Amino acid sequence: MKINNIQDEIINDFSLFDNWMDKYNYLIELSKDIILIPKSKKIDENLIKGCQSKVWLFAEYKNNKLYFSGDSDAIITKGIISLLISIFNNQSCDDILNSEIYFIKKIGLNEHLSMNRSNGLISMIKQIKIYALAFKNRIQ
Amino acid sequence: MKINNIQDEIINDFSLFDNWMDKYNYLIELSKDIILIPKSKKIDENLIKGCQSKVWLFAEYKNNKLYFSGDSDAIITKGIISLLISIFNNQSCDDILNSEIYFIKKIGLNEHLSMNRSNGLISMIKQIKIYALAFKNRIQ
Amino acid sequence: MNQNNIIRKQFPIFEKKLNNNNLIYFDNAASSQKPECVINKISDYYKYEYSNVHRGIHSLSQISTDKFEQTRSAVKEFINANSTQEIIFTKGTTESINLVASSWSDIFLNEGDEIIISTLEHHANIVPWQIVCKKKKATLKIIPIDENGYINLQDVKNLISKKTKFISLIHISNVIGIETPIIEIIKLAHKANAQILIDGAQAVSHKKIDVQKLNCDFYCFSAHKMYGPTGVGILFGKKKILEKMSPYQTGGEMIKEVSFKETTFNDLPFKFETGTPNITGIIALKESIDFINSIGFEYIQQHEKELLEFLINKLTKFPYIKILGGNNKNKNSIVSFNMKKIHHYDAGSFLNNFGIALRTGHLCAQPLMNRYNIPGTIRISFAIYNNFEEIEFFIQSLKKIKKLFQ
Amino acid sequence: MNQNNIIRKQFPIFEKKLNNNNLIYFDNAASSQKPECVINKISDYYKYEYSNVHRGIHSLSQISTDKFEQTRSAVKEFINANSTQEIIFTKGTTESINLVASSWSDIFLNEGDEIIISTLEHHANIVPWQIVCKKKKATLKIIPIDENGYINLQDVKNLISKKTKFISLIHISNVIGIETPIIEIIKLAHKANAQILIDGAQAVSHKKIDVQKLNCDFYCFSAHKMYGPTGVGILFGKKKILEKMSPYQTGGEMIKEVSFKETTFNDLPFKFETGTPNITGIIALKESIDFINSIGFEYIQQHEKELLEFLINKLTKFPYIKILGGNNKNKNSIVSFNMKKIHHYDAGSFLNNFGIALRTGHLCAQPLMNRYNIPGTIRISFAIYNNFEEIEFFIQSLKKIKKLFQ
Ligand SMILES: Cc1ncc(COP(=O)(O)O)c(C=O)c1O
Ligand SMILES: Cc1ncc(COP(=O)(O)O)c(C=O)c1O
Repeated sequence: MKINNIQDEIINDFSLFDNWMDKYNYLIELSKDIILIPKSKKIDENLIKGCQSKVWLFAEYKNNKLYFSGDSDAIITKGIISLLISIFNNQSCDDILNSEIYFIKKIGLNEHLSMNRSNGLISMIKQIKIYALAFKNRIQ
Repeated sequence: MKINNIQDEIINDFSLFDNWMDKYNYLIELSKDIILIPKSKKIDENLIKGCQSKVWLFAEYKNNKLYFSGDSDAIITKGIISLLISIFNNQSCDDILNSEIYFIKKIGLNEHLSMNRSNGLISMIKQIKIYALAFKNRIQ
Repeated sequence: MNQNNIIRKQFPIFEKKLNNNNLIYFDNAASSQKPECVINKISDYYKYEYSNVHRGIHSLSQISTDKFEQTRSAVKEFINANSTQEIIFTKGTTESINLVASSWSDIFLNEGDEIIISTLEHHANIVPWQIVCKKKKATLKIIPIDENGYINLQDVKNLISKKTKFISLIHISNVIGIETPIIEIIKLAHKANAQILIDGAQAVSHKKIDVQKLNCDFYCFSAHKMYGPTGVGILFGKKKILEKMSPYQTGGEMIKEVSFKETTFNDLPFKFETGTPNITGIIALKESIDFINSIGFEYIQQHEKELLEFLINKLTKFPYIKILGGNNKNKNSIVSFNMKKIHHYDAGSFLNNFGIALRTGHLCAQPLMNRYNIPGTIRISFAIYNNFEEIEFFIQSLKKIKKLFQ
Repeated sequence: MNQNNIIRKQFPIFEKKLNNNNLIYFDNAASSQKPECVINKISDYYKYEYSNVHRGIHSLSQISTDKFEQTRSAVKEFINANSTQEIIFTKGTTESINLVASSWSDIFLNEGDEIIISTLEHHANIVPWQIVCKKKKATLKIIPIDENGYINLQDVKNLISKKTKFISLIHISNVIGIETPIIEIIKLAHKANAQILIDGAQAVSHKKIDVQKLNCDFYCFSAHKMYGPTGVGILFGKKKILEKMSPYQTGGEMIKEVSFKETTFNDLPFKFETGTPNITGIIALKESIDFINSIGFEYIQQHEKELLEFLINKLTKFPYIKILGGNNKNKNSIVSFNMKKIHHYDAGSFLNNFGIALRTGHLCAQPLMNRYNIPGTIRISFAIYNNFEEIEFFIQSLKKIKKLFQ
């Protein structure tokens, strides 16, 4: 599925809840579905800087696509990185590099989630794009 | 005459004018009555720092009294230093050191005269007291 | 209306809702809210009196200069300094410490010398000293703390040597709220011929400071943490030390005379103040000092102590809550804690949704986090407008969060 | 109502009388007055949204952080920088220059190197370079000017050598209002592999600045001179140079990680911003940029040029008046002059009593005063709210003063 289709689907899912508490509960549920980073990869090298919580993110390149896995010590952050992984998994480097993430604003959580450096959402997306760029350069 | 008597006299003189223009004119008149610093003393050593205009001030000690003379390149400043000299001339070191200058506020010019460092009124009074202190220490 | 309500009414922000709840502001150690009198002072000054200071001969400039210097006198009175020449305006505590680290060390610090700080310090009182020690090949030594956050004076004595030239010490911890034994350590410093700076950022709006009684060489704090404007800090320094120190930033105002051959510097306090200052902020600071004085430290201390005891009594009932520095009540308007199995970030995010604004994370004190072996914490910090109902609501919210995460 | 009146109405200060006259504010080069929108922004922010920035997870802190960073974007657009990472908030032009003098020199300046400034500089762009040259045993060289204040490019070429590492140059003189040939000198600097800072304190509210087109390495200015709040300055620097420079002040926010063993620093722009910033000032700065943009530089330049020509035409009619830098009209909203046999202080004092606020003295440019062999001068500096009637009244007042002193 295309990146924007997945985002739209997420937006749709969240639209079923009309208060933040239910949305948060759903986010906590989603955190359990995360494609979990292998234990051997849960190392400082794969840690994203600039988050209040720890976020590990790992990427592999197979058949011209990128595959992500991750984890976090905070549940909300884990829910977010889980969503991001579901969006970017199995996508090409170019699609990732050209993508724009709009679902956070649309699901109505951005007033509740700190979009600044304390939750590191920006750092997470940046790191995903850095992976995409790195693999792209490697194959060229 | 005592310092405060002279100040009171000055306040009285100025009270005859009811607008600032006349007061300024009177100040300009007073600048002409200044006890002028001898040419040989009009040197950098006797210059008061911290004034927009140049102010020279010189003091001599005779018969237990201090005698001042001065000059300035700006006429208003010259009027002020002339007034200060008329107040502090022929006074004892102790009287000078214990004095408080209130006439400036009372003659209603302090809204018009910049009391801050640009006209150096504070520096002038400070310098006069430094002279008094120096001579006092010398004779002790 | 009780006194607390009367005070609270002076802060317009409490008319506001946060995420559909009444705003509960427990982030006062980061920055306090502003009373109407301070805000009005700022607008009135900009509207009807504004001008640059010091160099002007016109009346607007004279009025501004007078008001500007009146704040200096008010600060002098507030902390009982000896002279207005000892009050330097900076942009914040951080700049005050940087100024001393740079201008004091330039003259007084030599290779092989030692500087002492404590494990409790805020980054602002760590990094400048690390930098200056590296530059001058001096050594930075760290006073340890026990599990409750206390400093053992024997440890300080053991650290002090002939090489000790400076001690820089937090007054009240911005994480665990405890007061360090500054009176004793100031004496120890002076006995060793060392000089001492006290970082009073978390103290000055909570208790009366008397720098002459304390006899510290430097004391710093920020206006924005004492109901005042942003962008204003204060450095108190003893005159005879400030006089010997190198200038810090240079330019207009701090000079006596400039020529391409030689430049001479102005007298204190202007020697350390260059460029157009934060005029409006500094003028408004007087208003916040007057505000604090009008309430009085007696009431402030009493009220904040009651809030703290109420909170600690509640928190200690939860087996899944661990208060940093222990359950004792020797905390000054600041309590940090962690919840078992709930990340501080998760807790903070939920609390925000309940309308409760507080701080989570390392609180700019990573070495202290390392000491306690935690990545971060949840901090509640009080000011005079906080009340018991807010604490009650907060406790109820904590319970809800605990349930959610089960 | 004409455009000028519409603009003027937005400045509450003109409702005020100065010494029983309508206030005529000709001291804009020292600091400009503030429009209502800027003042209201400040009170509204303090009243209903205030919080510390960056480190908070609660919504108030998020809103503040968003607004704070929106100003950074607005500044980036305003001077057409390449990235918001190139916009550093300081407390004023003076601090911006001090930051570069310290952090650039720490890495790039070596013994025997040369730095070039001009005779036109403000003390803020002289003293920091004197200090740093002394410390690093480098040499400070001075570009001369002719009687009209012009820089001859040949003089600059003659001064530049292989040893030249840095040029720091005023954009528009705060004394005689002329613009220096920055475009050409920036090119000369780069040809010599030197870097160049432009002090734009007197330029940025009067003409459109495009730092990418100019291609300067640094550009600095102050908010308070552009209808904005006090205590806020801007430093633009090219990213790849800023990245190499040493940190300046250190503490919270500018760090990545702190331990007693080692501290690592944050990315740009935060590497150069430590401590709680002047949050409210910075948020309000966006309002003043919006205000300037809403008027547009086309109108601003046209109006200020008309005022200047009107004034110069009047002044040149008086035989006893000498305009600094000559009677030509290449002046940007600033004119300084002296009256024969009337001291600038006397003239300024009388003008103040007529309700005219302007500046007299050395204007923080003593070396320039020395160049012209005068102790001081009388400066008129315009902003967009000034008008022709004010100039007319000023000219009448000058005539009265002349009479008085006869
Ligand atoms: C050309 C120039 N540079 C620097 C400055 C210093 O600016 P600030 O006082 O805002 O730091 C000024 C203002 O006085 C100026 O006119
Ligand atoms: C103990 C302590 N020191 C220093 C600071 C830094 O103060 P500012 O950010 O106002 O410079 C703070 C505030 O965060 C603090 O709590």
